Amino acid sequence: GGSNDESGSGNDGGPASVKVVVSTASISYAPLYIAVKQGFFKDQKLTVSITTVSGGGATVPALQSGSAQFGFSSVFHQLDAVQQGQKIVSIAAVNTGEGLDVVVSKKKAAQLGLNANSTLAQKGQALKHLKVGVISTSGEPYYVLSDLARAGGVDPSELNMEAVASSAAITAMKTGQIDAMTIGLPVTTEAIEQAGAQILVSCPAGDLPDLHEAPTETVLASASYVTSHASVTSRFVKAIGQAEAYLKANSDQAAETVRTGYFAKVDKQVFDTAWAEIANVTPAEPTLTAEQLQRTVDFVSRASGKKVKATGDQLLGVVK
Amino acid sequence: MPAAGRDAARPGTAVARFVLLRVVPLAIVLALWQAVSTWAISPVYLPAPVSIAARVGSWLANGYLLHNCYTTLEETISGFVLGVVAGALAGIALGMSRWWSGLLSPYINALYALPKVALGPLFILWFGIGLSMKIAMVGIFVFFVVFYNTWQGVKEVDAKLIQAMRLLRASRLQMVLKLIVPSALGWIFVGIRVSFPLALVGAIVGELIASNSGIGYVILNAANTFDTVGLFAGLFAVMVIAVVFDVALTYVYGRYTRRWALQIKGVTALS
Amino acid sequence: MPAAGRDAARPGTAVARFVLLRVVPLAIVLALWQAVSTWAISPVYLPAPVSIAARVGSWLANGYLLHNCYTTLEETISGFVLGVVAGALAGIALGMSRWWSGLLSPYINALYALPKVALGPLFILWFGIGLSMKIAMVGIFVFFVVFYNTWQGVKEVDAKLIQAMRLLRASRLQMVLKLIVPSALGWIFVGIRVSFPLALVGAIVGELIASNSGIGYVILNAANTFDTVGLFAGLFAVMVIAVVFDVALTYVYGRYTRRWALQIKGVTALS
Amino acid sequence: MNDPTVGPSHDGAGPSGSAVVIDGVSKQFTVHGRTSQALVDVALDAPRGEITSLVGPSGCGKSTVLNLIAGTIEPETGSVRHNGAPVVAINHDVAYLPQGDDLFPWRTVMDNVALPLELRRVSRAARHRQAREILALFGLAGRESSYPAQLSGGMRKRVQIARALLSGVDTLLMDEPFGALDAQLKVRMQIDLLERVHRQTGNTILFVTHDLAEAVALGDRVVVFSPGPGHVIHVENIDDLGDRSDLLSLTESPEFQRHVRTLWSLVAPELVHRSAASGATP
Amino acid sequence: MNDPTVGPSHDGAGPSGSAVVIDGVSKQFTVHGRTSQALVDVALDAPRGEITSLVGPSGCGKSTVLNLIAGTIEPETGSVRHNGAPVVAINHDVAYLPQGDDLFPWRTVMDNVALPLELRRVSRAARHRQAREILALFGLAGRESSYPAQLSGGMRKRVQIARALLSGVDTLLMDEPFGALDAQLKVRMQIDLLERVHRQTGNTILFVTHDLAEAVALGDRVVVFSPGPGHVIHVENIDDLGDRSDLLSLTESPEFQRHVRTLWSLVAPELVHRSAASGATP
Ligand SMILES: Nc1ncnc2c1ncn2[C@@H]1O[C@H](COP(=O)(O)OP(=O)(O)OP(=O)(O)O)[C@@H](O)[C@H]1O
Ligand SMILES: Nc1ncnc2c1ncn2[C@@H]1O[C@H](COP(=O)(O)OP(=O)(O)OP(=O)(O)O)[C@@H](O)[C@H]1O
Ligand SMILES: [Mg+2]
Ligand SMILES: [Mg+2]
Repeated sequence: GGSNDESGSGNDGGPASVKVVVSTASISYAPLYIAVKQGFFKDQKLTVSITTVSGGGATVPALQSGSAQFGFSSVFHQLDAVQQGQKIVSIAAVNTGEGLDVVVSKKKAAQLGLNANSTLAQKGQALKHLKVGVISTSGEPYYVLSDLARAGGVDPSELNMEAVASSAAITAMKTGQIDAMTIGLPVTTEAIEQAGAQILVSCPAGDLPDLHEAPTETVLASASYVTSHASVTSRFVKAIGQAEAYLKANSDQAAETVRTGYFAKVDKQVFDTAWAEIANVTPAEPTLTAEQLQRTVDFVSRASGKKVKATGDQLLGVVK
Repeated sequence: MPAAGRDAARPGTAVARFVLLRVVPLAIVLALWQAVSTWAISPVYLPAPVSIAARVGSWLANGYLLHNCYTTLEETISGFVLGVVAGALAGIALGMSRWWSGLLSPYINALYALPKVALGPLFILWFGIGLSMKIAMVGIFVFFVVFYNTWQGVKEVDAKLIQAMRLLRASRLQMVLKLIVPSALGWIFVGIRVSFPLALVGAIVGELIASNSGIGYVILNAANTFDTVGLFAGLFAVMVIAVVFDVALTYVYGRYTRRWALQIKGVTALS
Repeated sequence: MPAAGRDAARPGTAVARFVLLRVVPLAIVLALWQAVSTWAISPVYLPAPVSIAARVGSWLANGYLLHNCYTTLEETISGFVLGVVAGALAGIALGMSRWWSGLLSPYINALYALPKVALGPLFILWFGIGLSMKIAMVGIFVFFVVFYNTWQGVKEVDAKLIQAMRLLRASRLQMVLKLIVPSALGWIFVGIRVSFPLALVGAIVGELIASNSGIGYVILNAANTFDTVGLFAGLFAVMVIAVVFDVALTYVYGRYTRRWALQIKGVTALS
Repeated sequence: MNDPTVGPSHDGAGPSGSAVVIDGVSKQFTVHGRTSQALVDVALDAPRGEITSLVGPSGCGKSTVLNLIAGTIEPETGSVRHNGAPVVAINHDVAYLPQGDDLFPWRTVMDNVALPLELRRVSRAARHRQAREILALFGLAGRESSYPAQLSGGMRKRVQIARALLSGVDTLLMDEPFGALDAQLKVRMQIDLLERVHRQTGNTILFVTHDLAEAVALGDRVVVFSPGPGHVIHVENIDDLGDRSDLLSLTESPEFQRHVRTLWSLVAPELVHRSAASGATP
Repeated sequence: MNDPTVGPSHDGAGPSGSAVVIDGVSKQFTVHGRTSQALVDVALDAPRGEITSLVGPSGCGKSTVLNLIAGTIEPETGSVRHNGAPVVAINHDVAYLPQGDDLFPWRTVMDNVALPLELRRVSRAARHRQAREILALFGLAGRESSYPAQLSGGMRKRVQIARALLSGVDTLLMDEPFGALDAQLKVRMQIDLLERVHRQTGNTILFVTHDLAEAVALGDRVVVFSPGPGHVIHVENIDDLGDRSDLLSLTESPEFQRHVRTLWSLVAPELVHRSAASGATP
């Protein structure tokens, strides 16, 4: 594996190069892309290279083995890892509030009598009759769906989920293999555009109150790295903070930067729709607290119906 | 002075052999593994055999494992049979016709090289997300390996025997049934042997594209929640299926060939 | 009445043959494809060859394709060489020793059946996210196929020739170099042939696990941004690499074997 | 297979004339880009219903001639005709017993011998009966279920001969059929060949041998080849031996010994002085 | 390989005694679970530096005896000793020319013949010189770069013999070495075997033949096998022929013809009346 000392030189505030892994190429990670494109990392004398890995399952070992120093992934993954005894910490908030949408095919929605005025309970009840495409039938999408199901008085064990690869989800919906999906942005947006879907529940819009102010996507690092490379870590977080501030201040410009730099092939309209949602859940500054993280933990224990053996404290990495 | 009989079939010898060759090494491997996962590698990445065994036990008890194995086996076996038959037929056909093989071989090669994982959407479009999609995926994984092995096997058929058959006015079908298949059997055998584990992989890839049960589904779910023990329990199930099949296949093939090749082989084997 | 010479090497014939066998069928395939993607299947799933060609052209022009091909090729070739050498050596070793093969074969089979896609986290842990991880992935994909083919090839070495070598007091090394390798070459060849496309797939799977360049990265990115044309342009690059390699390999192997087997083969080939 | 535009009548030899006519045939092989001439301007005539022996030193092209008749190779120049039609592809109308081993290793002796019948879809019972009969005749009774690898060299050759004899065609090409057999068996099988295959069925037989006495004893004519490159130097007509059925006394007749002596003088001039004293092990 | 606890002195035959001693050997083969007896209670003695011919009907176990001496198979009972030591595994101290084809198809004629030298790490130049010399002697000059598939049957056999002769060991086992050769070549090679291999080097040779005259002409003793199951019925000592170097006049001597007649009477009693008149094609 790699070595933690690759960037050791930067610990005195000098230049350092860091590897960053993202668990998927998602608009959720806009602050990272902005920080690169706007030179915020360069300002901090950091050279950043980005590697896409396959999901949160690959992010943790990449950090653990020292192959990468920082990872953009979901708190839900971190929570799973920490419960398994991994010393992985969140050092910056990237999304606060859930970034997932649940979309449903218009045809099915009409059949079930769902419309813009339907209540959360009605929507939750509808899940009983929907085959929902998810990346995985456990973890984050499951939490969201089961939270929604509970709101509708449906037992989560009655959920009818189908695990589909994100690249295959649109096709699956188009061909009627699934009725609904909850997959990261901009896939759901694309589904609305292409596969005749409509929003059932938009977490970014705050439809699931439980997740309000709960961090969902964060910057992860191994606990040991954070302590041994405090300077690099704090400069990295600072750059992310600048990016988030920039995003809040100049949303349109930021959108254009991210789109042309990283999502050029995505339909502009789709991108813009997704962007609006992401902008909603991107915090103005990256600071995290144990209480915030505890909210996520509480949400998970509620949604999964299981006692979570970790606390917000354990998830938090203290950046000086 | 009679030379000592090689491998005399005394009772007891077989048991001793089994213990020596199977039980002891397995015990050593498991002990080493247990040690490594206890002291060297975090169990998050390589869980101890004891915990995997416990998980397998509990999953067997609650039916979770068998249920999902059944799904995967159904996909695997259907696709495997399809792929083997199609691959062997195509291999024979192309092996027998230089014209067709000249024409088709680059296309077949190109299709073979396509990373199937990347074709998820097309597969769903054509085969849906259900059983048939996984069968197609398995079939494609199997087809090419069996095809290439069979093709080469046909090319290696002894020219003298081809000549004998042709002089005897063998029809094309007779040629295939009475010469090519028996002669290329070693090649087809390896094609089958190599492709069965690929068939399992194919089923799992299919399940990663879309599924709500199966070993791939089990593995995916476990991987997504950092449940490494569960992941390895799923992998263990795959391994068991593969090894059981391999042992059975090798046994059957060995019995068949031993009938006509035993004496000369036994005499001059390399070991 | 002299019988017509088969395949006379007149000038012009070769060109006509090439046009007939390669250009015409390719044109037909492309035309059909264009028609299908224009009228039958939405280009979102199966983009037209014209648009793929345009994309390949622009990506070639801006260096994007070559850059990423280079990455993938580097991973593929390193891992491939490693896997072929290791697989052939292991196949020879196990083929020559009934004891070792009896001992190890179930473990090898079990390892082979592991779905490597599911082992991403372990691979990252052991090999990082860089080049060595992909090389390992490629090597493992290649190893098993070459191994099983070589193993069987060793088993099929003519017993009469083994006997001749042993009587001549051949050392084990001489046995390998002068009998087993040349005799099992057809098997090793198929192992190599079947495993090169798998090597590419392995590199791409490795890149799907973690990457910032390579064809797998191109494909992943395209898939993530719903850029089907880009996806197919990436797949096209994979195909081209595979076909070029296959043609070269088949040519070289054919030339080698033709030296000693031509006459009898030409005489009695099936076609 | 047969060229329909060329009927047997164009052959120059009537139906009771020549079964095989080879004319002006040259054959070369290319080895490493260098061509070597195997046959040059070979002419040969095998009358229907007769036995033609081919003799000549090793490498002079005897097997090549049989291959040409069987259609497994093609000449560069000249024509090869069988039953009036040019041979342009595999010749299904001959039974060919090649010099080397061509048994099917995965088939039992029975299934090897019965193969020609099996391919003609003769019923299992009938083909097994025929095969069993011929195997018994060849001293292989009781070995029906052995595989070729379990037989001795001479046994394998006998199985091969038995298979050729069940081909059901009227022309037999045999390349050193009895070379691997012991003296006793050889005589038995020679007699059998003459009786069963030749006299009873009127088959045309071309056979290669390096045993000059055998060539005379069995042949109606002996074609002598010379190497470098292979060509025919002499055709010895054997028409003065009378009844051949007693092969053993045949060899003692002065005509027989004269023929053998002639052949010896052609193939091995330096050894000819002793050909009178021995030379015959039919 | 050789049992170190059993020196040559325990053998009962001195160094100039027997090279090969077979005693009380039985061998059976299992075919489909049924065992068939190939040899029963065979005893045989091949004196050092002499030629022992083995004759007998096809399937009587001649090749099996050679295989036992070469150590490629093992007897059920009895002992096989070579140079004083029991043969318990592959016997590296014999050169074995098996009945069938065992050339390496991917090696040229040159590389096939030079293989024994190559394995002993003789320099390329030296081994090519030796191989070239023996190939020329066998009439294969100019065919060094051919592959086996490009040779005639007799040529392949000659290559095989040439390879065996370069083995560099003192005991040769030859299974019907000259069976596939024409009369002229056969005599030349027989003379060569006697001269170069036997008389000059003092090698021990065991060779199988179905040509009784050849057995007498070349052998110092002829061991006659009978089938069902294979056993030795007679050993004919050939010690009254005087100088063998003129093989041709040898066959005319009355002693020679008497020996041949004796053998004929043993292997083919019903054919014996003619063995005096012919029977010799050395
Ligand atoms: N396939 C081939 N490729 C190259 N040369 C060949 C081939 N077949 C035969 N020859 C050559 O043609 C010549 C004649 O060979 P052929 O087998 O006809 O001889 P033959 O008379 O049958 O000899 P023998 O008595 O030894 O069997 C030889 O020089 C041989 O090397
Ligand atoms: N590997 C084997 N498996 C079974 N039976 C065998 C095997 N090898 C030889 N035999 C049997 O042993 C007997 C003797 O065979 P062997 O080859 O020694 O005969 P031979 O005297 O050399 O005959 P030939 O003159 O025909 O070569 C035969 O009945 C044969 O079928
Ligand atoms: Mg020949
Ligand atoms: Mg024999």
